[in-house]
Amino acid sequence: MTNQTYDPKDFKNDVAVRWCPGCGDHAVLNVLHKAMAELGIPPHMIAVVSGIGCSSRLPYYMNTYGFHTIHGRGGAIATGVKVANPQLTVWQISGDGDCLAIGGNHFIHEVRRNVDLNLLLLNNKIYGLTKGQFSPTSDRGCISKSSPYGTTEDPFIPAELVFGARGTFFARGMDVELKINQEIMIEAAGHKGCSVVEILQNCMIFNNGIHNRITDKAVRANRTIHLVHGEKMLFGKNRDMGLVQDGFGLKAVRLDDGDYTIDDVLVHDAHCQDNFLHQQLAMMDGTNLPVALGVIRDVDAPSYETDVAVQVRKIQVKHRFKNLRDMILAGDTWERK
Amino acid sequence: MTNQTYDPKDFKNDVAVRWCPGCGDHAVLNVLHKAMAELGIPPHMIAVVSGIGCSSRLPYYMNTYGFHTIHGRGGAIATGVKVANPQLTVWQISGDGDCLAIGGNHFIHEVRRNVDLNLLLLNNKIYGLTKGQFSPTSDRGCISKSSPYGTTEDPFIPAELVFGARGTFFARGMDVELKINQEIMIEAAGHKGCSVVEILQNCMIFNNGIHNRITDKAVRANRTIHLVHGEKMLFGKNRDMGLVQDGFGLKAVRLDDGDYTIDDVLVHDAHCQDNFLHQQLAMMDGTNLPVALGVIRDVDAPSYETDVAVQVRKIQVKHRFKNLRDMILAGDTWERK
Amino acid sequence: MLGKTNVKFRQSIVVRFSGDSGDGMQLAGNIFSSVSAEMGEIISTFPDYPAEVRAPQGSLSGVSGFQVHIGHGVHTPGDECDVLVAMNPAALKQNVQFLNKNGVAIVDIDSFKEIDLKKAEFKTDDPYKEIGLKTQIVEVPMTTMVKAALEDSGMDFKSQMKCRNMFALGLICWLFNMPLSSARRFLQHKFGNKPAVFDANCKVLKGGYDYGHNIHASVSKYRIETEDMRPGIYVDVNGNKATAWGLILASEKSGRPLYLGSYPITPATDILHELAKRRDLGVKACQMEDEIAGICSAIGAAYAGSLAVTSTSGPGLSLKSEAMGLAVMSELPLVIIDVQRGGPSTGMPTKTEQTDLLQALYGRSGECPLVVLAATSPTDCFHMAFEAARLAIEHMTPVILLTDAFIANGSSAWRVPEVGDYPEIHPNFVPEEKEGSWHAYSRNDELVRYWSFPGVPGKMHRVGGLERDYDTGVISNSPENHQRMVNTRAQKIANVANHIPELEVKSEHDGCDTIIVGWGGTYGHILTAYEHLNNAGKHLDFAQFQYINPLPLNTREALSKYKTVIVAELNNGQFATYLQSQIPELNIKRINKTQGQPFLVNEIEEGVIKIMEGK
Amino acid sequence: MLGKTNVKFRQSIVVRFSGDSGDGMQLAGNIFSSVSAEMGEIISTFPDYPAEVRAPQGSLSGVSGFQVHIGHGVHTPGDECDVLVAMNPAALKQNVQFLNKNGVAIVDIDSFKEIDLKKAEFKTDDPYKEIGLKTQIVEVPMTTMVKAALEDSGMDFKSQMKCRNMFALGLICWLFNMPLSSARRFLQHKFGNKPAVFDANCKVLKGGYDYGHNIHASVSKYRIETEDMRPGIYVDVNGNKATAWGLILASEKSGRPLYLGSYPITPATDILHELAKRRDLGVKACQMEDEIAGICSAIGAAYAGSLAVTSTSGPGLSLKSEAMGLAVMSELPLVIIDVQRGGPSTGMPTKTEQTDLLQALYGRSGECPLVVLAATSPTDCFHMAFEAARLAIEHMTPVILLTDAFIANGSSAWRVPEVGDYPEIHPNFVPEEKEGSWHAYSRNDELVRYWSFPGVPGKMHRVGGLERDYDTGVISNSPENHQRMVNTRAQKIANVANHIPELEVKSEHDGCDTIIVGWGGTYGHILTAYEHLNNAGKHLDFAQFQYINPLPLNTREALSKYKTVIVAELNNGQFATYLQSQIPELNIKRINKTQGQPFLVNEIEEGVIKIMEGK
Ligand SMILES: Cc1ncc(C[n+]2csc(CCOP(=O)(O)OP(=O)(O)O)c2C)c(N)n1
Ligand SMILES: Cc1ncc(C[n+]2csc(CCOP(=O)(O)OP(=O)(O)O)c2C)c(N)n1
Ligand code: SF4
Ligand code: SF4
Ligand SMILES: [Mg+2]
Ligand SMILES: [Mg+2]
Repeated sequence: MTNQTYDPKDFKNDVAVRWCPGCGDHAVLNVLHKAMAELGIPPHMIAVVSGIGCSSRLPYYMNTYGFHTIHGRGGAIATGVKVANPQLTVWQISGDGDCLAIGGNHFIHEVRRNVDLNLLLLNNKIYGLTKGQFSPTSDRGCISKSSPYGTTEDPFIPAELVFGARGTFFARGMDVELKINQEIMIEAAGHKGCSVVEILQNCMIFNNGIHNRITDKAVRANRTIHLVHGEKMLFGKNRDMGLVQDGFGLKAVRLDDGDYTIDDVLVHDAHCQDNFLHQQLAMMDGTNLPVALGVIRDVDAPSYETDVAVQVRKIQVKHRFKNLRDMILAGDTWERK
Repeated sequence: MTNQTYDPKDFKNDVAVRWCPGCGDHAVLNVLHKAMAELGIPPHMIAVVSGIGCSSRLPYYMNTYGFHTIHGRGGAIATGVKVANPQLTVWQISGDGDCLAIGGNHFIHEVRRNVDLNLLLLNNKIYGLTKGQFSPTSDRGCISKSSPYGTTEDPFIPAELVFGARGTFFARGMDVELKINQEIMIEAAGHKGCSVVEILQNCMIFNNGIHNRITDKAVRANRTIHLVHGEKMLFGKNRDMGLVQDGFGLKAVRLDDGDYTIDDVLVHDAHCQDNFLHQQLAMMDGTNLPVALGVIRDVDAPSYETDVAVQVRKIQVKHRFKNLRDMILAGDTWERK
Repeated sequence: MLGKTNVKFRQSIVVRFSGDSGDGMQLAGNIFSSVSAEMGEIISTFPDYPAEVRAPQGSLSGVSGFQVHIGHGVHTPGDECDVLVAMNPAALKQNVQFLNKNGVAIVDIDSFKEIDLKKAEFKTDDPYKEIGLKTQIVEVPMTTMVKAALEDSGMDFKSQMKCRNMFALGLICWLFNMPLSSARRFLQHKFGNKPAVFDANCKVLKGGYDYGHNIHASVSKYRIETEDMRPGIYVDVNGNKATAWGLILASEKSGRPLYLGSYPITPATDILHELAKRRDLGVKACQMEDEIAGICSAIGAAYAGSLAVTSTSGPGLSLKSEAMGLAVMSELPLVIIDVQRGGPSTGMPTKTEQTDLLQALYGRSGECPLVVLAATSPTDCFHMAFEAARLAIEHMTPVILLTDAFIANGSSAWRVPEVGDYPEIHPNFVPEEKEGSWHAYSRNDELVRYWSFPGVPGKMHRVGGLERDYDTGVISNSPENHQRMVNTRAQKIANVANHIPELEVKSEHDGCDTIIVGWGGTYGHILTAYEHLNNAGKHLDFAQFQYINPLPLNTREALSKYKTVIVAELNNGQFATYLQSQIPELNIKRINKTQGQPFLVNEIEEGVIKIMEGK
Repeated sequence: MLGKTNVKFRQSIVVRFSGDSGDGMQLAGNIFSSVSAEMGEIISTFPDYPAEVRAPQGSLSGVSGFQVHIGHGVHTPGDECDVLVAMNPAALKQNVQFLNKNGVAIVDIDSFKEIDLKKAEFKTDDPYKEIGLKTQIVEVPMTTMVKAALEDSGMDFKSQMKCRNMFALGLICWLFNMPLSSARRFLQHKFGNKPAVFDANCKVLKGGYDYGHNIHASVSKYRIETEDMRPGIYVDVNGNKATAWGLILASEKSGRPLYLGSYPITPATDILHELAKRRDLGVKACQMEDEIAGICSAIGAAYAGSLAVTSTSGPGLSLKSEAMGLAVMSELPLVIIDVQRGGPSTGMPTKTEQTDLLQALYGRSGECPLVVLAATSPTDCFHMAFEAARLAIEHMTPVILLTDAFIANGSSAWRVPEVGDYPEIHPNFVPEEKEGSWHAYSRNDELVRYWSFPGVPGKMHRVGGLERDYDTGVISNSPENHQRMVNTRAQKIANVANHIPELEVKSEHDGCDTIIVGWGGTYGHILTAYEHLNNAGKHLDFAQFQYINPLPLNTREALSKYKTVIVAELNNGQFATYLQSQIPELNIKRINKTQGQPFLVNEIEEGVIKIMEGK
């Protein structure tokens, strides 16, 4: 598209960033600037669309086109942007409340239609902007301002819902994993279709430490696994653990105690159409199996806006009407002299 | 609850049924009357809630409490009914448009919360009441009034979305399978939680024959399988075919050509918490594997309205406030004499 | 702009049943005329038997017909029929000559197979074209439906098919609102001693009735004629199609691609249908998951540079309220079409009403002004849709266009506009001289924000729903700035008044002290009443509003000179409420009707006379 | 009903910074007073050093303080402070005595660990209780946040903590709307030669400011005092809590269990918070997936026999419009609370406005009337919430109660009602004598539908959004019936006027020809202005509306005798528009402000004087 090269600061502007110090959103923003520079798409070809929430303020901090819309509707609006002009690269920024509570319907439909969007879902398991109510990703029993005695509902697992809506791309990062985040943002942009990128994000104020069980430096290497397409599924500080098949499911094993060797370890295939293994990987929760980070699923499928555009072109070529009048005159008319 | 016994006509009323002759909804209604008689719950303890659509007119034909609400909102309204009075048996009636287009958000949330409802989803893959537009379950390429050149989007598979939303119960029937429908309605009512029952239904007028590929008498026995918990997964006119494990997935085999015996055939376990096999079963589409009918998944999980009620009771007992004044007086107050 | 429009209420209707001689058309026709007579209609019938007693089944010579004329002042069976039921191709071929050019042909499409066409001596596989049938055709799968209705009856196929006439009768009863109970009584009389046959006939009769109900079958009792004597090419359009076409012309005239985001809802869905077809003209019409996604995707498309539209009816307009607020705040062009229907809530979805006006004006949070327009006739839908798009694009604002079920479904002859009939539309792009100093909320002299969109180099900017600083376009919480922006948005809409035509007052006599005023789709009826009244010596003037917010600049001046302003509308007084609040000094009297039906001309006349006589 | 309400606008504010002597409180206080002075405030300061030069860290004797008094007419550093910043428990303990009983304590909660409490000689683990601190406490994790802000600075923990004072200062700057730029200039001055330290301080300063922004921290500059001299038990409530409590009392008085279906939105969320806590009183408050589910679940609960409520703010009210139509059509009791905020769209979410009135009145499709009420003060929220529930239940209708950010967050002393203060609420159950003849849409003499619900034997029935037959309750498309039902629903709401108090006109002098009129939360300000004006010889009367639709029966009579009716409201004239349309003969003048801020009393006074003097 262009052979200009870009620097992260080409995507930054001078609007003061208003997130709390230590909020996970800062790191995501910085990585996004870097990812965009690496992608090399000119800022004017990029539209960043968001709903409402702390996370949804991100477009203000981008030197691209930006639309800070209304709560939950970012998906539908981004769909309109992309269908209207498929040339654009469209990013959607959303929070767990914005995307999965009020925005749930647009979310499952944009995923189903496979609109070519890159959706960053900043999951802090809480409503930040409204100051601390539980969200649809809050764990059962979560005590929050609107659930002083604990919630009585199970959370969505974003990946699971994406699969349920026929998702073609799912990746997971966490605010503190800058490299992985950059990698998955770039992969997401490369994927033609609805790329859902969940980023586990810490809300310092209303849900501090909610992801600590896996993000803590002390345990992170053992409780997470960075999946890369075509590579062995290894993890642990010394990459001495791996995932192997276990009946219908998966098992984490040590490679240094003699029972298993590197040959037993599965190779990650993000491009496999069947989503069974992707689901298993995405559902690993850090208890017996490490939480999967990186691109978990990335498969080809027709994207909505392209198919619409192609259909329009085909029909237009077939009929060759110059304009409305031409079309009407091709039908049943009569003349008054 | 009662030891009175009921007859289907106790659940019928004399409102003239207004569906087209031959519409699949007629059969569903009749079976529902029978199922309710068999369940033996008195009509006044039953509320039937629907949205808008041909299918959503069903409550008018029930001699129970009935609420014909607005398009897509049946799920949220039914949730309110059940939370307000958990004693009631609440049925929700919905169409593929009502439930999965405009009602999609309420649908995934009622499933996630596991509200104890029985949801009949009448899937005719079309908007009936508005006279023939494609719906979110219409196949890619579907030509309809609003897609004269064919749609450019993949459909939801209701079961898949239910799994994505953490569903605890999913069953499938088809309008012409009266016995199976009655069985799954009764199982659905027995399940504590959100019981989603998809019924493949024929719209004579706007989508006639859409399910013929599997409902046709000539092929039905070979293209469908009736799953029953605890029983072998057998199908075919002479029940001479079965499902066996095949690596990570399933395979349909003949039992009469010597390669496989009845012992190889899997037994259906609807109650298994892990939903992996349920998903595989629910996704069988009649091409290589028969479409699954019957109760595919039915697992225990806490239900929302019960947990809310229990929590309320616990907190009330703990505080023993007689009324508002009592509660206020227990806090910080001062007196003016 | 408002020409002569004549709404003809059909005092009478002619129905013709036709089919094979074995199809029982005489019975169907007879029962229908008896039922009609019982309902108090005046009837005249004309049975039209085939010459041959046993002509081959399906042949032209075997066609049998029965014509019924019902209504007021009926003296003859009627020359042309308004509704033609044709049970097979032969019947259609033989009877098409009798069908009125605005009539409806109802055919059993199951009997239009190749072999049937052959029997009726058709040469091509397009029977309609072959016989020059251009009117509305309703294809009903009667055979299939009858079979389905009688599936459990134990009857064989042949016996089942004997009931087909009752399906047609049931459907006709639905169309003309005749109760089935009397039809049943006639059947009882005929088949009383054969309960199985009686039951089957009743079942099928009800099947036909319910079918009509389910597909919302209707025959308009109205014909709206816009008198346009200009030479040119004419075509018949209904209001929904005209709306769709007006938008397409606006897209051509503005150079902005047309995007529609919509969700089906009666009676607006045909706009979606028509625009979905118009991929042949490059239109992107997308059926979204709900009304909110419909408008939101349109807002996205507007943001990306399209002429963006969303179409709906009352309940859908409610759902779109919040997003309209976003469009107002982000100052994007957007056309919202509301085809009004009977409310509130699901109400009476197929009926007509003007009850969404106040919602259109006020149904949003905050001080949230936008442009509201209304179309007066099927053909005016074209014009006003164009106007809606013009104002949206040139003033960077959402525009609500109100039509209603009556004009949306009603049709009329319409002159296809010629090159030059309509003006160019000029998007308010950032002028070159502003490029350096421009920000996202910079405005021209009329306070219209400049439009730039993704894809344009060098104009990256952010918009949204939060309040902005007037001078810099960045988010602002300043009290004074908020007041300024609230006022600016209000003034921007007020300024639209400089770009719309003045209110046109029709007057037949000088010095009238009464004027009757309407808005939107009641135009034809009020015009006719106005003419009648003036002819009858009840002198009064008349004006119809197409531009509602802002009101035309001359409105106060035009109306305040009358001692009495009669506002006639199909609701409980919404425009009257609005007008009164805008021009308090008017002495407003009201003629209201909220019945899901258009006015009858005489209702308006009686209402006016009552008011004039001070009762 | 409308008692004496005094809105006190604080002409000045006292802020006290306190912490360990090493915490840099003097610097923070100094910079704050300098910045304030720069902004044109009059200031007076009072540094309060510890006696010991090096007292142990965290001990009582080591506490250092700095008090700043800013505002108009400031002469002293102030006796009590309105905002107390306490960096540790010792500082809190030492300074709590200076804190005004309506003030706010801001503490670094990270320094309230067991060991810190010990150092400050606390004996229990509830420090607030121990020192009798009853005011609002804002717990800020300052240490954590400072650490996070400086994570990449390369500074060690100790150096990081030296910046903690700047976090407090940043937060205070946010609270009092002071720009950071001047604070930064002072820092530049101080640390100009140590760029790393300067950067770190600036970062933390901004961190504190943004933190305030993100948590919507605010200190009310208002205190609303309802003068209630009756003996009794008093408690301090804000409007949102009072609203929640009023609903609970209505539930007790009606015997109908309370259900809330809601979705968080500023500034209404605290109603959800309070009702979620009230599981101890049996309340079922459910946070749903969105606003539509909020109202729809409430409609379901109403259908099932609850006192059902949904709470929201402007954009949420928009989303609920369609469902409100359903509640109107199915004639179910429902309370909809709209805490108005600055609009349109996302607008200014934390600010106050009265811009949802017309939406509340008209924002639905079809002829869709419902009851609209407005509360005038924090304590009146209790009363009007009770009224909303009473009217909803006794008249089987949705009721919208309008409050606003100002009264919702403002607090006031309130007398806890005693037994007998409030009446019983009587649900309109099917009377025994009607049991035989009853159908779902049967009504009493006031046209109120009878209420029966699932679980009641023998009363199975169907309701919904389609039009019903008046006489049988089954679906009907009949034109005459529709008109009858539209009129019935309108009359039912009009009948509510017989069950609400008359409009109360306050008058200090006979024969005034001007009246000032307001509605809802502007009561206190207008009342004060009215008193001032009358004292100043500008005689006029005053009335405040709590009941908006229907209007009190005496409204026309009460208002039409004035030559001028001044409507003062926080919008561009919505109540004026409504009132004008209802009573055209009024000569209405307007005082409007749409700035996201309450009136200033003098703005009203000036507005009135201008109008009275005919300018
Ligand atoms: C229609 C509407 N409803 C509710 C709100 C209030 N609201 C704003 S953001 C938000 C939730 C934010 O949570 P999330 O999306 O998780 O974002 P976060 O702040 O956690 O990044 C809510 C409820 C709103 N602005 N608009
Ligand atoms: C708010 C709203 N939007 C749209 C409609 C129009 N509408 C009524 S039913 C329906 C779809 C019906 O399809 P489905 O739910 O599949 O039911 P079916 O008729 O096929 O049984 C639509 C779009 C409506 N009544 N209300
Ligand atoms: S409140 Fe939470 S999510 Fe919002 S900016 Fe602060 S830390 Fe981030
Ligand atoms: S239109 Fe289709 S779904 Fe509706 S009643 Fe007729 S056959 Fe059934
Ligand atoms: Mg969040
Ligand atoms: Mg359907």
